[in-house]
Amino acid sequence: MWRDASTWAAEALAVFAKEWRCEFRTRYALNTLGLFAFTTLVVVSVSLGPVGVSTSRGTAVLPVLLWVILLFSAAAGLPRAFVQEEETQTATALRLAATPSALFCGKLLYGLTLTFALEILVTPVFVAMTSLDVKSPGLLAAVLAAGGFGLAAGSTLVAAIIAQARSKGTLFSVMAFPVLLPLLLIAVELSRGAVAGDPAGVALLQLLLYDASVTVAGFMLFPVVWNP
Amino acid sequence: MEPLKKLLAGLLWLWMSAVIAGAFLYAPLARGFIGQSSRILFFHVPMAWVSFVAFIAAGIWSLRFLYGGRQPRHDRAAAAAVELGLTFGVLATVTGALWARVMWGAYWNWDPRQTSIVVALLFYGAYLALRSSLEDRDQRARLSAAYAVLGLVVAPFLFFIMPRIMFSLHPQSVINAQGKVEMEPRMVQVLLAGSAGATALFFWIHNLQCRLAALLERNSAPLE
Amino acid sequence: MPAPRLRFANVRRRFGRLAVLNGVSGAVGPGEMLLVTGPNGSGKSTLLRCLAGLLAPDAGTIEYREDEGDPAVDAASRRKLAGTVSPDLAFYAELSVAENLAFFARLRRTPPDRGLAVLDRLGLPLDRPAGALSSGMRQRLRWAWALLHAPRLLLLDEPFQNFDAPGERAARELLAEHLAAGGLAVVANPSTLEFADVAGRLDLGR
Amino acid sequence: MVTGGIGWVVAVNLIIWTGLFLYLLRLGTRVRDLEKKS
Repeated sequence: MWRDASTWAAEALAVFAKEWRCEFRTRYALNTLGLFAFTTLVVVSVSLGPVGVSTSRGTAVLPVLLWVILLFSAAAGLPRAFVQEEETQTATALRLAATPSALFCGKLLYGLTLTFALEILVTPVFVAMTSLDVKSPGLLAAVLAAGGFGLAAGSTLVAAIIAQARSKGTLFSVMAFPVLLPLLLIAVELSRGAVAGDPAGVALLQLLLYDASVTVAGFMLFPVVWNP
Repeated sequence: MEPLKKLLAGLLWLWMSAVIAGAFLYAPLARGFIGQSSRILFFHVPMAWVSFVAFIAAGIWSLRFLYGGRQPRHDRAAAAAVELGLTFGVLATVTGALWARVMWGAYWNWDPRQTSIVVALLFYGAYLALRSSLEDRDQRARLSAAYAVLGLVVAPFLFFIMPRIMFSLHPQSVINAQGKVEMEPRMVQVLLAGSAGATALFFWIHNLQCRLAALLERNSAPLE
Repeated sequence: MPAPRLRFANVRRRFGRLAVLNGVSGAVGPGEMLLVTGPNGSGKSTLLRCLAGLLAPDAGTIEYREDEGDPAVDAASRRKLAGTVSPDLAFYAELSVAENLAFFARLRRTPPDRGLAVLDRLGLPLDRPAGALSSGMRQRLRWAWALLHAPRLLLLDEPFQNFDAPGERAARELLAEHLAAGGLAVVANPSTLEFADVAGRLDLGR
Repeated sequence: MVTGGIGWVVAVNLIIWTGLFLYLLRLGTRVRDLEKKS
């Protein structure tokens, strides 16, 4: 029977591949999102630039700004994954063909890779522009990974919910930020620790716990959100 | 059935009256607080507790809606619980700010506990925003239920886990000792009694609100 | 009369105050076609969306069995099993026709060649982006997409819309072959369709 | 704060609480009547 022609994973990977193939054809995320991230980055560092930031205040302020840039860039790019499906009406064909959990997994993988791409793009430039000297870059990378994972997981589920509502843009920020704020507050604290060279406390574990619970909630709730 | 309800109502009146009297006359003042200001705890904490109970109840009603036959009454119950949770949440925030004003001269200092309750209010405010932006009744019920169930992950994290993380990450930023207030037995009794009474009050008001919502829906729905 | 594989009984669906479906019933057996007619807005598309599992009815039952003794499948399986053609089906504009079919074939967990074979019969350039297709071409792509996984149940909402003569002839052949092979079909069309063997008719006109 | 003051505060609170309580009771009866009617 065709049912076992390919597994659940192949379906998820097909969705993931489709997202990036469409992305390379339109270059939407790479262009607008990349530019969005850099404009916020420039605005931030220009405002700090001439005055400069003393190292002590720097370690307090700069991690906050980094995560603000990442949050807003992700919030600009991630909802598109579902909003566009509803707007171009491709959602109907997708609803009929795809297994919900595989679809969510594919979209989540796309969100993750997009967020990590953003982080890899923005962070080095941010560190260079603000001449931030990071004592333990390894920890910073770990925090970026865990924080980025949470950003993508939370945003993907909320995007699926608002895609079927009217005022999508504003609704996404209103609904996503309270979910992402706890994650961000911890990520900012850990990033400060990374810059200052403190060891990662239990907070990194709690960050991963939050990531895991949001992801599990995502997989459990997505079928209910996606189907009638 | 009627007399039992009257009896229960009377009992609740008596119970809460005792709590109010106890808060001012029976319970001692907590050490290290200015004047009588620590007494606000007997009202602030129950309100914060009830708003947490309301948000969890909303999540549970949403689960019952989603996986229990998609009955509209569960959706109405969840929405009513969120509305009440927000009301108690705002009251808790205001009493918390008043108390912070007395203790440290500032209504707001983004103390970890203040941060988490505000973010919770933002989350459930977004729940109401979502409900108002969806016209189709079934879609509104289904999508808001999903968000409320997500709240079952977010709310406990906000109310309990995040403050601890922020306290541990920032020992020196602990501006108030609320995190570690030494409670004498009498204070604990009044606090628990107040929380229990407030929870009963919540379910009473919630019951009335659900029945009202049901009436509204029945009158507005076209006759079959 | 062969045992019906698809049976729906007093399906109701309301949108706000508008009761679109008021207790609609019907049954379709293997090799049979049910023709649903009625003026625009009479609920034809709503009924088909309910049958396809895209819309949950307020009341009523929908039962579909793939084979004789099978238990009735739930809406989620019906979504995956049925082949649907409807005007609001759209595809990824930036992907080519072939890429669209390949993508949905992997979702349907089936090789894409059946869809490509249908496209040959209907005549559609494979490498043109789906966004650059005329409405007639898009309708052919919908047919190829619907027949991709050799469904036994076809749900066709205004299936011959935008077709030119050759397109419609080819599509009618595909439908006839589907029915001859024992497949089921529910076709919704505003006006009655002259069609070889229409087993049942359901007029939703008031 | 002379203890008399505390007494006043308690009295005011009790009055507010009783007012809310009676309001809820009245609301309850009105809802019951509406439910009986429709």
